[in-house]
Amino acid sequence: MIELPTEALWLVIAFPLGGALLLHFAGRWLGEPLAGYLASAASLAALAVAAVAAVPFFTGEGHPSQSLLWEWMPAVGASFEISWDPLSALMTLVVTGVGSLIHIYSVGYMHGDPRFARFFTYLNLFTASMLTLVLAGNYAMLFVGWELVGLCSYLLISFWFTRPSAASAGKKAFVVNRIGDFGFLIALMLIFSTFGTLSYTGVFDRAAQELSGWAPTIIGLMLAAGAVGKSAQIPLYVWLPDAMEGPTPVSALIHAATMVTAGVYVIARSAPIFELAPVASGVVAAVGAITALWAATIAIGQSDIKRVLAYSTISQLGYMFLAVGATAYVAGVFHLMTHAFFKALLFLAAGSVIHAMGGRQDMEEMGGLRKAMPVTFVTMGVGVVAIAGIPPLAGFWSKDEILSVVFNQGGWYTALWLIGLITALLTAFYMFRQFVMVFLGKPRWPEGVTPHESPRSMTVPLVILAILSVAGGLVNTPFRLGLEHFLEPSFEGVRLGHPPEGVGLVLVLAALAVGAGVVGAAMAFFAYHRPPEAWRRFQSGFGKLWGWWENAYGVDDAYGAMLVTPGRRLSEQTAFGVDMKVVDGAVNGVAWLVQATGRLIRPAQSGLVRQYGLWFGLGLVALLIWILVRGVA
Amino acid sequence: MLTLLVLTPLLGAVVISLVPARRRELQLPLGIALSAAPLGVAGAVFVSFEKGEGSFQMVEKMVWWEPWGISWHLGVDGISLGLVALTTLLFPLSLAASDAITHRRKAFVMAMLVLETGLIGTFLALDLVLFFVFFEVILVPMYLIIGIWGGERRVYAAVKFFIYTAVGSALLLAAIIALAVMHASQSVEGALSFDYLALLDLEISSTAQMWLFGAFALAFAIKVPLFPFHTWLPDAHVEAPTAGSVLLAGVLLKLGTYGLLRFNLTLFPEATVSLVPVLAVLAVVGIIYGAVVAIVQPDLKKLVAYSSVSHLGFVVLGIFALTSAGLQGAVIQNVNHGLTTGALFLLVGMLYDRRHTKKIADFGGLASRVPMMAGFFLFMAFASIGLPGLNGFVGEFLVLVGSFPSLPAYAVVAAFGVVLAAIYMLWAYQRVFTGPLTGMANRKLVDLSPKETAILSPLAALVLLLGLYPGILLDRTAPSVEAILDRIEQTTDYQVPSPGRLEDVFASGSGDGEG
Amino acid sequence: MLEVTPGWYMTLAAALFVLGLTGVLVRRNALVMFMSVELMLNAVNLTFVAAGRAAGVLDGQVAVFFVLVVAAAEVVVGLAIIVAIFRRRETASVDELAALRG
Amino acid sequence: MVELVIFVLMGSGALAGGVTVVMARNPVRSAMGMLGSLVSLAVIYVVNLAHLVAAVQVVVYAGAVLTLFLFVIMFIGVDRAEDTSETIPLQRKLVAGLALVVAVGAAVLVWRGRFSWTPAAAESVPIPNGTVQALGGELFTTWVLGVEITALLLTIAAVGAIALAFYRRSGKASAEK
Repeated sequence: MIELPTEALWLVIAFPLGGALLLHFAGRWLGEPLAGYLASAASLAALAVAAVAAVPFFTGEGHPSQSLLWEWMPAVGASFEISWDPLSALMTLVVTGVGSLIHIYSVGYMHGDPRFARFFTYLNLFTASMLTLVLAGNYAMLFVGWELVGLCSYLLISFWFTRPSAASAGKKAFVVNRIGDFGFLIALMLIFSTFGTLSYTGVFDRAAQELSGWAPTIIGLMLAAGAVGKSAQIPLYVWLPDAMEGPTPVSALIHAATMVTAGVYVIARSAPIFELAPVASGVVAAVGAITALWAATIAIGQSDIKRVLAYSTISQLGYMFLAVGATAYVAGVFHLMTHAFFKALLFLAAGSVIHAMGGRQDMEEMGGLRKAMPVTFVTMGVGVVAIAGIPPLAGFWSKDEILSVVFNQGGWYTALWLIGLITALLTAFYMFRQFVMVFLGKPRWPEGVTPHESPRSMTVPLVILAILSVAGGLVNTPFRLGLEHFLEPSFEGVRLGHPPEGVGLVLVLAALAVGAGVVGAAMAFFAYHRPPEAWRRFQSGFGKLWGWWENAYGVDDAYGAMLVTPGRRLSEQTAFGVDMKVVDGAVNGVAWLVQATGRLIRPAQSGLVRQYGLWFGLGLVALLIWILVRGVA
Repeated sequence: MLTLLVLTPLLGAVVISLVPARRRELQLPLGIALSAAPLGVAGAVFVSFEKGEGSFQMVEKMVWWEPWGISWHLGVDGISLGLVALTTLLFPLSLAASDAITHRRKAFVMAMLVLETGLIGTFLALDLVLFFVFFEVILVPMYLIIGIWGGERRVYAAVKFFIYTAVGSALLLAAIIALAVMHASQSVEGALSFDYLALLDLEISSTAQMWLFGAFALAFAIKVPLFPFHTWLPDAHVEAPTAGSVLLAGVLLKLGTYGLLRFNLTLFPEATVSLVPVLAVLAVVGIIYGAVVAIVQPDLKKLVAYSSVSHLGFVVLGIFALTSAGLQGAVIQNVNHGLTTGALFLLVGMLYDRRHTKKIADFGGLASRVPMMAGFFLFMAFASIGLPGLNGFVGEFLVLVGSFPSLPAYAVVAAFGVVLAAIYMLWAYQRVFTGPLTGMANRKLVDLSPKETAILSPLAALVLLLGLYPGILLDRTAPSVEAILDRIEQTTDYQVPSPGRLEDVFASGSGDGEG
Repeated sequence: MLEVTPGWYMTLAAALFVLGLTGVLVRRNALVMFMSVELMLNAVNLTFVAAGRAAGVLDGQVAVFFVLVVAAAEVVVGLAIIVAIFRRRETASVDELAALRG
Repeated sequence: MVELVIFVLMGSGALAGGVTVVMARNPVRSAMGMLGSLVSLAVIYVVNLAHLVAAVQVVVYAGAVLTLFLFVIMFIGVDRAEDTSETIPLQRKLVAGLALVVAVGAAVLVWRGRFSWTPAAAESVPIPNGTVQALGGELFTTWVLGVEITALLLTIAAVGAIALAFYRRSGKASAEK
């Protein structure tokens, strides 16, 4: 067995980065589909290196290690430094694994796009950035990856930039993320001024001694603020639904499987700090639970196939937040992984559907696609079952673990557990609703649309992801806590939340979770496996509530009215009122004053010599008198 | 070597003056070639600069006017090194981007070369009179560049620029003379001296320090420009030709921050320490205010100009953070801002040359017509926003993290400027480059020529290099910065904060419990 | 017997000076103004001579000599200017030469 | 006694000439008043032992300078009687005030004794005789540099006058209003 030294891990980042550079300069020349293959190869190469390097952790012989690439900003303890431990290994494998599949899928999906090569440039750049994020050995480098994935997200959301909605969605995503980053930056400042370094080892080793009082809570909350932005939690989730303007593989890769989970990763990574800040953890958990429920209800009311998935993503991320907030870091990361599988699967399947429908995304216009797209039908079915939390698929294991850990925390966490349980029901409902609306029933396709199964390059990744969605949960079952064991070195010294001890209680909890899923699924099936008129009647039964869900509670409009419009007005007032009139007015006012004085005394310059002479004489006499009165020595 | 560096551009101006006026085709290429010469010299200076040394290097001193203690005294340290390199780099590039100047081209090239001498001289001068002379020399060519080759309201802008800065200079001169007189009253021989190194040993009373600090700071604050002395800047930028804007933002503004760093901190340490809150407030207000005002600017150049106000606020905040990281951040942010904003002005200029408008509303969806230009613009916009991996981040991050221990509340507010930067830059990009292509004129745009690409590429490369490996500059800056801090610690009871419990940070810092 | 002290001469000079001053400020014919100036110069010359005699030195007379010469030069140039202006403007009135009015 | 008579006579002459200069509406009369004033002063110079100065006064001033004045007056037009009404507001009143202040001031200064030293002092000091020899000796020894400079000044004035005399309108002169 080859042992790969940590020093060689820069290769993991270098492959996709090199791919991005190559495609940036030579992409047009390479053309379609070579550019896509090269990009996929780069991603696969990174996966291969990461897999080899991760072997010691699987065999249980590995130890976390660091490798310094180069100094970046020594004054603030920032360097390019790779940290290799089970947590980053797992994240790397998920990112490169799912990422590679999505690369391959995109070769088919982006077929015929004039900016085919450019798309893969961005995709590769994203992979490199995400790997920078997860491999970082200190908060500064983490922030590099953190922001670069934001950049790639911006570039990819507004990939079809001629559509104004895409351009503005990209900007919105970046700006909203930046608001979260504001908190993150403050967290970095706090960490540096406490520890004098930003490196993980330096911070975590001394966290318990150096942090006291409210300091860890503040740091934790600020880190969480950043995470809330990136992971699209309340109140900063509004960018994610709009991000669906990007090509669907992007939605799958960035806005479901990897980038949005960065927030969860950061909180898990900072476990030693959150350990000291139960309040911050509680806030994270509460935000997660509320977001989960909030987004799930919105997802119910959506008819755009991708928007359902977008809100579903927000909701699932809420689960992860709930988990890490309840100190169930392993459960959170576990759900992160399984979610990456099934949500990528769902998005890619949705992409396949959109592809088949000629770009249409409205589920009202679909229906009966089962026959036309058998592979997509089956694989998406797997994904739906998985996310609904029905055993033995991946979603069940991770979601059940989260819920049971939260329940076991007791106290007010029980309320969060209840929210989680309701959300599980809603999740099953809206996912099955989508599934039924898209694939079952009678076709409601518009004229001229003839759906067909997608090409091989798209269906193969679907199948692989479906297999992972089925089997992925088995790495960490209550019977064999493989993942927890695997991640142990990363959470050394951190008290992890655990499920209840008694087997009976565990089973009851699991039964409740599964029951919620089944009930939700059944309700969706009965409500929607009927003609459209019937389901519309069903929807109108909710009264105003449905309208709110459809409108996502009008949060976008509220933000617009409360923040954007007043913000712009403030800016206008400042620019054209204060700056032009007051500040510049003062400057020009001084100039005007000088001019006015000049105008005032100008008549004295009459041009009449005799008058000047008189003034001269009078002045002279006045001076003389003054001298005489004062008396010159 | 430094004398050579200062005088090469001036020599170039003389050479250009000898070119017959009708050989127009020679003037610009020759100017570019001549301004490349100081770049070479600056490169040599950069290479031979000793890394670990915090004091002045390659010092040259010749007596100029003995009775008044004025000397031709030049030297370079980690603070001026980057700025000198930046200056020499931006001149050939901006001259190369001046094809659009057809009227009195010879005079233009000469003005540019004289300007270069002035700028390099200001950064290298170690004698206050010499410094002042160079500081003022700059005004004349810049006034001409704006006033002759500028836009419609060029005369207004040029006069405003000139008078505003001259007002500041007047006080500066008075303060410089006061220092020399103090030297005479304190030294044994009673001799006047304008030598920076000699003046460092002065013992100045607290009150006198306050006044002198104020005079110096006002002159430099106008140059920076620090809120609320900034209104000459948008006017000057909007009217100036491309090269003028590039140099104005790229180098001229740095004279202010350089002056604060070089003179205010070292000559008046006591006043510095007690006036930190004032300048930090102005800096932070400038950061937020500049950004807020930039958001709604209808003119692309004005937008970039206000973004400069915001970015230079970071520099000033870093300076008055009085920590190693803050000062290093200020120094490198100086250079960074020169690169990115210089490049942005070049791009706006290239756009203006094609469309003869700078109004954002006149553009739309350009990216599909001019992808290269859009790419460069976005790249520079992100550098300016402070995307990690690009240079802008390094400066901002150092400043923010460096100022937090001493000025926590200010640092937190300043950090919000980072959010605003994303808003104004990306919104501007969105309106200019994305969306459907609008208007007939925009449809006929041509993308960057190879020459234009060649002008922008070195800047882009440096943006990336400094973003990923700022050590190339920071290694040389750090010792000089430490020297300044040591001096402040020795002459006052100020202590550079060291990492510690947050309670201590908030208790010691002037922050008022921002949480 | 009344003695003529230098004070008498001074008084006379002062009277002449005031006369000249009035002339310069009141008359607007450039030529007359010039003559008034000469009058003032003569008044000063008188004080020089008288004071020099009283002090017993020749320096007063030397000064008068120089004043005379300078006055002559002034008259030469001044009159030339007046003629030049007259040729152009057809006037010798200083009030009409007010091109520098602010 | 003689001095007193001469002082009264010539002093009145000088004052009368001065008044004529200022008051006469015709410039030729002013010139004549000027002449009277100059000659009267020349006599007073003689009394004050300034012989050379008196001679120069008559020859240069009354002779050359005044002739020049008359030339110019003739050139410009003899009978241009000046309008004596004042156009500048307050000018006359202020001039009167100024003249009054100067006159009163001078009188006060003189008669408070600052300048009223008597010839009694002359007994200790030999009264200098302003003969050509005495003054010439003084001028060409102690004051020779001044003499040279004044010579230069005169030359320059002469050149300047000639240059002005040759003045031609250069095209449509721009100085025209």
